[in-house]
Amino acid sequence: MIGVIQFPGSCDERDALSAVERVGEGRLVWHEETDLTGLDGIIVPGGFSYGDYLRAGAIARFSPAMEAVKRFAAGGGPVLGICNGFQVLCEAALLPGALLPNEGLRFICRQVELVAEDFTGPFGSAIGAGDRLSIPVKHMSGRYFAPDEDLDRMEAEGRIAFRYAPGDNPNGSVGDIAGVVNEAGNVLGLMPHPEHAVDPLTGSDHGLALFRALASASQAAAA
Amino acid sequence: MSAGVSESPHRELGLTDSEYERITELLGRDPNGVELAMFSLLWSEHCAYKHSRKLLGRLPTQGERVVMGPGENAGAVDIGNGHAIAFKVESHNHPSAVEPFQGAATGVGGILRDVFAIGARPIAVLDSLRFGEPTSERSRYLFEGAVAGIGHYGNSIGVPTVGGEVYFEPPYEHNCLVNAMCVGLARTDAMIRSAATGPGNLLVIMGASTGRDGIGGASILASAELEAGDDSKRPSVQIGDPFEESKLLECCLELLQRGLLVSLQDLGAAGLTSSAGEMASKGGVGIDIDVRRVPLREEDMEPFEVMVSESQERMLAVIEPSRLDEVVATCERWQTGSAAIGEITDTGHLRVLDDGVQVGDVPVSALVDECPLYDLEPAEPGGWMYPNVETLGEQVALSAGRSADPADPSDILCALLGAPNIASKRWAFEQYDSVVGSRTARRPESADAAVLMIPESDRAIAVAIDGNGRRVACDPYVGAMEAALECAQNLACVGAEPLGLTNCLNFGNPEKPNVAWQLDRAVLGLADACLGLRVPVVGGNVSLYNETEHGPIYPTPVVGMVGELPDAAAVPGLAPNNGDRLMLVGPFAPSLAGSELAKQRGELDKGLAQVSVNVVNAALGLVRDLVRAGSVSAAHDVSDGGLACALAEMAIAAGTGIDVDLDALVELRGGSGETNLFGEGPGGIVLAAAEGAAKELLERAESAGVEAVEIGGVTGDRISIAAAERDVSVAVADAERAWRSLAERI
Amino acid sequence: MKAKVLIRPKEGILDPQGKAVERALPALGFEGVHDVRVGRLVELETDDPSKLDDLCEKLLANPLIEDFEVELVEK
Amino acid sequence: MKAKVLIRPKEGILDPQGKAVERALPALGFEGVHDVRVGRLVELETDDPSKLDDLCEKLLANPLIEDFEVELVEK
Ligand SMILES: Nc1ncnc2c1ncn2[C@@H]1O[C@H](COP(=O)(O)OP(=O)(O)O)[C@@H](O)[C@H]1O
Ligand SMILES: [Mg+2]
Repeated sequence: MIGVIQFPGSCDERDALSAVERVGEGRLVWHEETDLTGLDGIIVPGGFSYGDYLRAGAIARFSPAMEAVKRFAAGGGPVLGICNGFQVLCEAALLPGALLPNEGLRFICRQVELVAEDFTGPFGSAIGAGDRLSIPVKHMSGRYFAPDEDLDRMEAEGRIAFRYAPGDNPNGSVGDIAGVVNEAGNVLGLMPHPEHAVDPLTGSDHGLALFRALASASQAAAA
Repeated sequence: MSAGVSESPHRELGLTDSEYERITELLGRDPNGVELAMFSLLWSEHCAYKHSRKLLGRLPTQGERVVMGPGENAGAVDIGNGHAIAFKVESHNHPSAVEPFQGAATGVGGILRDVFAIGARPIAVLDSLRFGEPTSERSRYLFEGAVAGIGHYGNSIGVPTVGGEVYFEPPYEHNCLVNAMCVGLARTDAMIRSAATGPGNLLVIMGASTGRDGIGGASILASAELEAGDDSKRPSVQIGDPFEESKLLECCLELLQRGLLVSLQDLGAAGLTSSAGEMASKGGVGIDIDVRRVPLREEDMEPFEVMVSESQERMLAVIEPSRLDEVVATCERWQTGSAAIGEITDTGHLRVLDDGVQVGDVPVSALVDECPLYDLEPAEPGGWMYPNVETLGEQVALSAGRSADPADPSDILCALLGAPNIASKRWAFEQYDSVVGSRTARRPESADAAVLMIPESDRAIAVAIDGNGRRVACDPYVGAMEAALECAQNLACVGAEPLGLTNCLNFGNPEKPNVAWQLDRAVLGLADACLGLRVPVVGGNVSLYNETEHGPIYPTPVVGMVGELPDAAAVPGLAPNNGDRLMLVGPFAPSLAGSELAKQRGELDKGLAQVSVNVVNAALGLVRDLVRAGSVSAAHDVSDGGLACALAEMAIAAGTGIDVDLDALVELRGGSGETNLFGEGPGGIVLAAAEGAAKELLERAESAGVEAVEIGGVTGDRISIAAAERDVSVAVADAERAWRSLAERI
Repeated sequence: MKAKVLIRPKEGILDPQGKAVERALPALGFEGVHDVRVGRLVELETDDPSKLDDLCEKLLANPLIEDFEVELVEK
Repeated sequence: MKAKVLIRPKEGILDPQGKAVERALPALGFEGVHDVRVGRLVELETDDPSKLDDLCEKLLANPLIEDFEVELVEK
């Protein structure tokens, strides 16, 4: 069973849930819930939690559910943060770096080409290095930043999960980085929206790979 | 303004002396300050439709699919399986002219509330924008701000903005238009109306607290022209808070779904006064409101301020007293405010109390229903009322490059493709989240209408919004008709059958005979189009006095249409396949009158060719059937820039060339080669189909008695169109460069 | 010369950010914080401080909804 | 007690807002303005100023990308 956190101001939680339900079972997790027992995987979804006021993800990361997610992640449970969820995970220090306002200073909604890196952890082993995924981005603050020394270490440790294909970087992210994982590799955050790429009719179904990865990672973690 | 100070406060508040007398008659006494403020707002053009109500009666509103018609916060049509689509378009022109970002943002917030006020979850937004030419710095500023504001609100609240339109014309330079349309999905049995019922029931305000936003706004917004520099008449800017609204939206939908509400109404123009007044009027009851119980954002607000405040993100509900605790608990769970501020009575009066002490008491009927309605005094203008400016030379140089020649059809094509009205609007729509909700099967620029999947009733809907003010200015009757036809054409191209129509009538000062004539003729044209298309009008909005010392805007009826189709998977896009044949279907009779080319040549004039809605409608029926049968690979209607631009747009979408010969058409229809290339008018759809399917298609047209001509095929990498010695030949890449050039001009 | 421009939402104008932060604080264990207003800070170098007010009105602040205050920082 | 919190992008981090301001300057006839940086201003009332640094590090600023400075305003 996969839980999708719902904050005030979340937008994509229902879409994430229906994406999950294409590959397994899921339910919404209210931001005040602190007991995640029975859940084998967590999605921190996209949207504008708390209006993205002050700084994207700055307020949401203090919600009771996020405390529980920290414990869940520390126990090795797989966590997928999408867009605002990625921002929340960075603010919560579950992932390195930060997401700054787009270089163009405008919101961008666009289908982009992602290239999967060879990265560690349950997600990495489920997604082939070099795979190209067509997935939409839609964000105001998606410019990934991390200090050089951190970047070098992440590169060395195989913790860059996805890059925008050459020429497809929509926001000025350093190193075209679109997604990263934590040391253990069980926490993945990315700006593009795989839940909006699960049906060719709405653009592409390349995003399903991530939900399959989450599902299998969840089974592994549960077992 | 503190009510009642000056000599004749009613004049400052926009009421005429005779209207004021009427009020004293109705009350049998002089109104006090609170009452006067309330009357001045509800008797404003914006709330009372003083100059438009009589005309609106002409619009057909009946139809077997209509679930809710005009009179409710939004209209709704049945889409089967116990579900309905709610939709409405509304203007936020003046606030956007003052502060484009916040004006446009709060415009979206307002139309979203109208839709969830009837119990529908918003699933899409469309926007219709009008500015002066982008060569004007002010226009660029307004355009940028409005687009960013629409995106800010829609994106933050998680409703996709799936379509829209933008026109740049000099008459909008001093009076931009920002119209927003919202589409919602509801379970028919869970929908709710705004009529307040049940004396003893409680009136509950939900959402944001009340501040001094837009005090006196509504009447000043709609009953006075925005004079340059006249700050006193400017509304105070209101800040949109999409986060507050997203909580309010979820909270209201949960309250409804749990059956805790008797009735629901958004707070819009004229705030509590208008919402409570209309709820009481519709329910034939009275309401007592105690302003001391209204949660305030600012200290010591006067009673009249609380009653007319237009603070955003607020809703008003009637509930049974026994439900109060549950309602409050639900609001707290969503971190949204709530307070019982009054109750329903059987007095038929709207009474305002300040901590129990009565400070105002007016009969609801007087406030809501007794506002005098005015007859227009239409007079047809002698000629073209608007400026004519030659810009073709400039456009050609900009788009086609050095060697350009304003007489050469190839260079004209590039100039038209690069014209702000025709060029790709990607710069704007990429700032909108068009995918949230997982329903968007056709995004902006992938088809003529946006297509949304509705698995709940196992079909899809198509939505479009249109209204070319320039053509309406040439002939308000035909132009308004064309606005509805353009929507219907866009729907037909994705195989959708129209279910209902909403509209926003953006016009100048109706007290001026020429503007009155435009309004009168446009409403008639719109009504006749609806009758011919058999599409009921389920709602809309009117925005008058869009006029400054520089004159009125183009008369701009903006039409929004919703249609249904069985299967989104069958919908063709704009891109034909290499080797396809191209057919022109429908009674398209190109004319340069009112066209983009005529505009750029500074040759605009009164008059458009007449249109037979029935003949167009028959053609659209055929197109719809062909598209649904899956026999066409691409469909695109002929609109701005004529057939040449329509073909170029298809070539650009496909990234392949086309080879077209219009000589047969010129023979058939007459007119110059240039007219056939760039002439505009309704009733033309370009269909692409593979060889075999093309033959079949032409036969079906034949037997259906619909005009259809094969005009060429898809091949190579150039746009080649022969048209009686006026031949076009442009590399697709060059055409695309011109068509994508808008971003560089902002 | 270095200048600090403090830009804040005008009195009486809704400040959604301030409101959201203030509402969130108690849950984060910060009691007794109120009247939170969120604005913008612009820092810049200028040769001609006399032009700063004009610059603020025209570009940095939106006079319809924001007040601004210029602080010159001597070096 | 009233407090002003000035939050600015860390040195070396690209500040596109500042750049945008600099680009817009010449057109408006403002010469000789440079090194523009755009940050945030948070003003609040607090009963316990000793907690402010903690509040800034935890919530108001993100130390990875932002520096902050607290100014107490006596009454
Ligand atoms: N041009 C129009 N065509 C059809 N109905 C209209 C038009 N203008 C206004 N209406 C109807 O009149 C009613 C009042 O409109 P409006 O004041 O915009 O409502 P609200 O205050 O809820 O925004 C609504 O039901 C609206 O649908
Ligand atoms: Mg309403």
